[in-house]
Amino acid sequence: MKKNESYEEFVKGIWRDNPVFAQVLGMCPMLAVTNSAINAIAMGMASMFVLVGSSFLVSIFRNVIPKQVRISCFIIIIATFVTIADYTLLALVPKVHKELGAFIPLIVANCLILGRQEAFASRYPTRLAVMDALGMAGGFLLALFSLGAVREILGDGALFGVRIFSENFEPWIVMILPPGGFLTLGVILLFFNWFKYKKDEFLADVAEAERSGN
Amino acid sequence: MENLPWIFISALLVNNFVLTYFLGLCPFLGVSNSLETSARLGLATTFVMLVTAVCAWVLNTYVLIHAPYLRLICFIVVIASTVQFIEMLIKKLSPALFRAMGIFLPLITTNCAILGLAIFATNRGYGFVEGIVYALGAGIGFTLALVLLAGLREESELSNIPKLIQGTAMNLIIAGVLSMAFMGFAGLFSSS
Amino acid sequence: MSSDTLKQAPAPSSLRLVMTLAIAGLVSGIAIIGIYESTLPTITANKARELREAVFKVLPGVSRMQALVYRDGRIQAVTEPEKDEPVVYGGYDEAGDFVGYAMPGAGPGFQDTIALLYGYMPRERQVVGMEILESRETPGLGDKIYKDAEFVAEFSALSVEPEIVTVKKGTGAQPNEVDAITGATISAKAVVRIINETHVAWAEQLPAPGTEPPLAGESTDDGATP
Amino acid sequence: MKERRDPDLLLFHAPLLRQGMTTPKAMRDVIIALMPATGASLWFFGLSAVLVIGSSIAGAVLAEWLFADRASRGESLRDATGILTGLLLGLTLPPGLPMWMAFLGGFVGIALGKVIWGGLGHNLFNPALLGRAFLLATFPIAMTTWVPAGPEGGFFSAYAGNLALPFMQVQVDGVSSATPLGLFKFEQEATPLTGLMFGRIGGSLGETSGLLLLLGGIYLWLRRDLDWRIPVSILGTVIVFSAILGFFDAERFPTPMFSLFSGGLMLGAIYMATDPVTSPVTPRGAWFFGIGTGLLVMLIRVFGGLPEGVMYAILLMNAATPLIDRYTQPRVFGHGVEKKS
Amino acid sequence: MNSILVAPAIMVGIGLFFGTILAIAQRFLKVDEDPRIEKTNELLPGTNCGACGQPGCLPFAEKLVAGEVEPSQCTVSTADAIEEIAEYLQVDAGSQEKLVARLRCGGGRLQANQIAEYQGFEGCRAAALVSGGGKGCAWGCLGLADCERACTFDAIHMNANGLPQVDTEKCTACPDCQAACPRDLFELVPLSQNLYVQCNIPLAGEAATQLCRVACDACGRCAADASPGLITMEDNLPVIDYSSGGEPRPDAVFRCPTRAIVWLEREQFQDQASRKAGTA
Amino acid sequence: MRAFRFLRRNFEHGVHPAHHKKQTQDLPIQRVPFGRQFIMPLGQHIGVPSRAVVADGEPVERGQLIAEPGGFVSTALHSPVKGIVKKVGDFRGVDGRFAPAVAIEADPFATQEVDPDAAPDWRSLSLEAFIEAVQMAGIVGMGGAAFPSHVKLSVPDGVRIRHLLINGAECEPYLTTDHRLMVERPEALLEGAEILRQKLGAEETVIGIEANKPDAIETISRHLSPDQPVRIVKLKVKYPQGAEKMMIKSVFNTEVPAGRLPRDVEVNVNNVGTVVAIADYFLRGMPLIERVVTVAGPGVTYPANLIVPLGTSVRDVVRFCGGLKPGTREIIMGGPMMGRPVASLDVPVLKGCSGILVFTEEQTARRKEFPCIRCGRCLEACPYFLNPSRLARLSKARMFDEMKAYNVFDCVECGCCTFACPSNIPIVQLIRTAKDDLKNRKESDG
Repeated sequence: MKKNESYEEFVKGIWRDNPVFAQVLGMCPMLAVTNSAINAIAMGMASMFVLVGSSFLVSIFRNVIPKQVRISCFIIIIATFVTIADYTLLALVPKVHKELGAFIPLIVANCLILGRQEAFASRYPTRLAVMDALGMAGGFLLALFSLGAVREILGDGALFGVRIFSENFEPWIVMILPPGGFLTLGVILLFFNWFKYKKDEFLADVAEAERSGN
Repeated sequence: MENLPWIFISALLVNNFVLTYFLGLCPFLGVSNSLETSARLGLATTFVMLVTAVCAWVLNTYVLIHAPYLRLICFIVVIASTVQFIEMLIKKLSPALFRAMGIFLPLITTNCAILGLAIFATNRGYGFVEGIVYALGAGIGFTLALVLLAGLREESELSNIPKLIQGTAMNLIIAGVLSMAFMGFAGLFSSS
Repeated sequence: MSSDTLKQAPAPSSLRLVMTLAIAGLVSGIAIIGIYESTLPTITANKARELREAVFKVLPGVSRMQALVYRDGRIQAVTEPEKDEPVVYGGYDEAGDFVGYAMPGAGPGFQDTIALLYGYMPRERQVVGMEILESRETPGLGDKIYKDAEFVAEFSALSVEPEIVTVKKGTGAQPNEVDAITGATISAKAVVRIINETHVAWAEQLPAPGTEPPLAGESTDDGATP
Repeated sequence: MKERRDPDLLLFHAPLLRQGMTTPKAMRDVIIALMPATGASLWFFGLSAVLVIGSSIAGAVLAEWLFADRASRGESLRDATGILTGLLLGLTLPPGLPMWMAFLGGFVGIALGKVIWGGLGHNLFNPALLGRAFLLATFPIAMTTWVPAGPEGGFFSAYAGNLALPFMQVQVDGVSSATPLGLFKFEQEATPLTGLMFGRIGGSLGETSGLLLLLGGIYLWLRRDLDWRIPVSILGTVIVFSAILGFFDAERFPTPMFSLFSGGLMLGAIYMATDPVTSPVTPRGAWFFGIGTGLLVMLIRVFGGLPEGVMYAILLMNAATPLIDRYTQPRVFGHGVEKKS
Repeated sequence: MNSILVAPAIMVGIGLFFGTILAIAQRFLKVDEDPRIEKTNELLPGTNCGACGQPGCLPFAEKLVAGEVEPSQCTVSTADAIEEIAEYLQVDAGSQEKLVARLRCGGGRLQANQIAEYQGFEGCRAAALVSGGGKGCAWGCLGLADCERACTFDAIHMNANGLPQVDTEKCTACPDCQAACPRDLFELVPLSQNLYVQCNIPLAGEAATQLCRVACDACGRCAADASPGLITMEDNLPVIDYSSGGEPRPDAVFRCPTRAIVWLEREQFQDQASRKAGTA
Repeated sequence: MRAFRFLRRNFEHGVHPAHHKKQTQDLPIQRVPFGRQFIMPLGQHIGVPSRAVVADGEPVERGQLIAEPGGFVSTALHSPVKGIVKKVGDFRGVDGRFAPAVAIEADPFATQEVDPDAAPDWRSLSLEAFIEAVQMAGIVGMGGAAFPSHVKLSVPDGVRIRHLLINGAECEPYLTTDHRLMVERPEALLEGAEILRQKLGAEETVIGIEANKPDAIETISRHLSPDQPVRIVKLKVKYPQGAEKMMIKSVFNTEVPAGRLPRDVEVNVNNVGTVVAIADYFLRGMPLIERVVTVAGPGVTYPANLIVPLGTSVRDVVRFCGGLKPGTREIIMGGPMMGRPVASLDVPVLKGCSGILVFTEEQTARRKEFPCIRCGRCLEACPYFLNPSRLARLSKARMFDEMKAYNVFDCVECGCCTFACPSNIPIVQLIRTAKDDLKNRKESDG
């Protein structure tokens, strides 16, 4: 039972309540760093580290922190984790860090992370909070990766820097430019909507069939 | 100092915070359904940006030389406090304005445009005046993008946009087109 | 569970609020300083290596370097330049003899600021190499300023007298002429302009050829020579 | 006389008379007006012009057909707007562009510029320019590779670039040239005015002959299919702006006539900016729109990084159109009139 | 070592500094606002539909806190949500019978006569302006879905017969459809009232049945048979008075020669739809 | 300046529909024979419906009062025929609704004459009594709106009327009733005008006539005596020249402020038909019981200008004109720009009905709707300088409240926008829908 519950929390973040596709949160890093798959993954991992870490802490101290200053405390906790991630990346993979540039510190301002603290971690026990954070961050990573992959494949003819088309492939440069980010995400959301719409239609058909069957 | 016009134009048009740096997208996509609200939010954000630029400069000059690693956390705390202060001020002075902004006032805190401004200005080593000009350009650029999008969205309410596209998908595509149009400003005043 | 959180009406005292924040700040301060201290050596080493690689690239035949700044009316070697202080790097060969300067420059490009480093040999009054450190130029066009080997090669022996000029592709004949990139003229011109400006800014400050400061120990060169 | 059964009466709200002009007719007029310029592009670029314009029309029409719902599939094709978009886009493309790119441009222009907004009349950006902006951002090199007028092998030969395989790179032709604007901006080299007016210059298919474009504009004006305020204000602003700049430094800045006839200004001002759907509906708004476009064109051309800015200027003003419309409502009859005492 | 001390010191310093400023600001800039209003507003559905008679959810929350309205007057909320609000505000939830919108017309395409063909904008109000939209009955439903478009809750859908079918579960008894209907055919009726007159024609006899097969021809049989006072004829239409004490029975429906009076369990026009399916 | 005033004798915007007046403009007015049944709706005018004063079965004389005014903005009704009141009850009216009306069965053997001695002596009447007499004669604006004339004549204290403006523009296509009246009864027109001018104390009478009716201008000029302060103004042919405020703008170059009346710029405007009706009542004793109607359009066999007793059904009128041609699709009461299509041939001719137009497939087939492309033609057509394009789009999106900011209530529904629209969007209908909705909600709120 218990296990099921935490599994639920995990799964909902990945698909049904996907932070990007369904809730439209965390758009800024989403678009800014997804011009290549590797950057997207690095950003996703960093966000995951921050989200899980801060959810864990916030959940532990949820009864200690006074309501009035909870936001400030959340921000301090998040900023600490972000700084840690920032320096770790700088030390370990300076190249990626340079590409991501100022967007690592900007994880602090990702509404997804603060939103999860406020909406979930500060209300639920640690275990659920961590599962939720993992799910949400996983969903975020998934979204980042899919966007990054699409943009890199079309914009550069490569994935993770490996060419996948013939030498003569003409790259779609717009894809790695800012407009490409907006357009690609818009089109992906469109597909997401279409998918949901088809599913709803299907469910409605099933319900209709059941009703008429009775 | 002769770089000031370029800094301003660059932040305003060429490197518009929203359309090329993707900063401040949450309010950009959230509030831009009404022209009036978005204009107000834009101005509020510009104001907060100016305050932020001053704070960032003070912090950089007097505090962070001793501890550069505290940059991020100092910025965020100072900005959050400032915004909260302004929020209280608005609530006291104009409840109507407060109501119109709704939940988006506290969201200015998590508006990455604000934090981004502080970080970029620091990275580029802008001084006090440059920082202010940069903030002004960025803030007005943010407002411009917001107002343009709001106008387009209000107008598109009268269009029969297919149900599937309505909402965020459409807003993103409009933003993409705007971003594409802003590409025309590339190189503005940099060659002269 | 939501109803009992709703009912906790009494507001905690201001002191408690401030104290909570202070404690959170304290803890986070400690955490941050911890990570900073533990990653600092690696980061510093990374940066130094990067810089050295760039300097060696733009100044052929150089194997040692030191930072030079203009202080008290003359160029002198320093171990660590101050914040916001303009700096150039002196490059020295195996024997410790001065070869040239690696000069950082920055300025507005097509899209955003371009930062670059170029090698300059005062004796020959020539630019001998150029490397773009940072740019957001348009992929496929503007990024040719560092992706196009032909263009980068233009800077391997370039006279700065009277100044570097950009000319239409395929027409550069004079030693001070650079062939522009088709379709990315602005970016190419920006690179040239940055070099010119940097050159002018330093022209008065650099000492006469032959009087460059000698290599001052190996302190800035952490482990360059085995 | 025996009373017959009453006829089935129709109830339709007054007024019951119509002027006779219909939207599809207006669209067809624009296509007719573009015919001289299209003809000129065929004259100058031969088969290449056919291939490029044909592909962009095909892309536009395919998108229109593909995304229309079953009920209105025929309708949206019949009103000729898809063809018009494709034709306009085709005229703004370089003659040596691969066909697949032109096709993609037409497709994207209609898909992003029209279909997702709900079809004709609902879009807020000019679809043809959107398609071109997309192409320019996507394939900057191919889109700025200009060839001199007239392929070497005569009328029935095409540039090698046209025939590149889908998604593959362009085989760049041996000779490339620059547009008059590019020449002026980067080489300080002015093209003589006669060349600008009659063609025989590097540039996109439709912009080579300013005079023929003007001719079509006059036709549209005579047919009252065009809001004359927009072209007049755009061209006027450009003239005034260049004259002022020329007053300060005649060497550095282009002459008014050069500004007027170079690049896509004529094409843009007469056919693109006047797209009724994406330009202000109020008469006062049209002036603002035109002046804004003219200023942006000159801003980008003179101070910007790009040699040409007509497309961006119009797209930017398209974005501002809802705001312009909102703040330029005409004074309503009887409002603001003091009562006579 | 020095830097290790600097960091926490700065952090604590900043924390103290801004904490103090905000604490002071809190004192001087505090706006006296009942925090319960905000909380209550959060508990409300946030649809701003106006079914409660207030211009939106926030004003409703203000009135709730002031005790001027009862939580159950928000007809959109679920029972649980209302319970929660009541518990939070420590007030009685109040009882409100579930109301649904009913259409006072049963004359769809199959029943009502058409005298002319309407062309123009698809909308009831628009059609009503053009000589009554071509429908013979000047009081009946025009069937052009103004109510469907007006409904915020997606509770109204036009059925194949051109009549609006109200989903009783989704219907929150907000007045949107009433305002939208140009013929003023919607009534908000308690769901528990089963007997319902589905006609609005003030004509009697053949004049009425000429216009529509299911028109009330004012024969008065339903009134005659019902318990005294329950059904009375007013302006050629039966009026059902549920407060009269007499028990409404489905018998009235069978006595009606035109089926203008119906017995509703849930949605309207369900039998019609199924009957059509059966006959067609 | 004065020399150039003729250049400004015009209002701005407007449209130029083909006038289609050839069909009937030279046909003399004929009298339609009396039919069997007459239906007199009690609400034929703008304002409060009249109150019936007769009962079922009561015999009535031609010209006898059958309904008295129901309030100030209301007029009397008179029996158009000698006969018997068959029923006072609900009958279908022009708007498709059922409304209270008096049905009268004509006496087939009556001579149907009006007693000429019933005319009151207008010279001896005080202004109040004169106005009441106009009300009791049932006279309303005959141009189409049917606004009770006595209300227009009741000028509050302190307001002066300088100009009496007689509207002979008849800018609606097809219609020729005013035209024929001016040609055939210029004396009556001038007599009525003189009565009104004297009673109102106006300095001059101005008759505004569109330039496409030279014979009317010529006839009236011929009947003018030099001592009469009457001026004829030739107006540009343009729709809606006959709209009150537009005509004032054309003739006096004055804009009537929004929400105000012509009297606020010292003008009183009356239609030609109204003025003739005044003359008929005060000189010949005939209240408003019949009117001139143009029957025209491609679907009618013999187009005509007819004197039709009120209450006659469209069926009877059309039958007199030789019936409908096959392919008839649409019958309009009034002009093609502002008239109403009728749902049934049984609706009666009312006081405000200036024409019965019959259209066939050919006219009705050309109205296929396209999406709005915001070409702005409607803005350049709207004589009120509204933004019909935006109003229509807002109305389609059901954003009625937003339409107030775009002055939806200033729209007079003249139809110029819809006429000019290349996309055939029923703009006027959309605007009216919104107005209707807004008014409806205001009422239910209040």
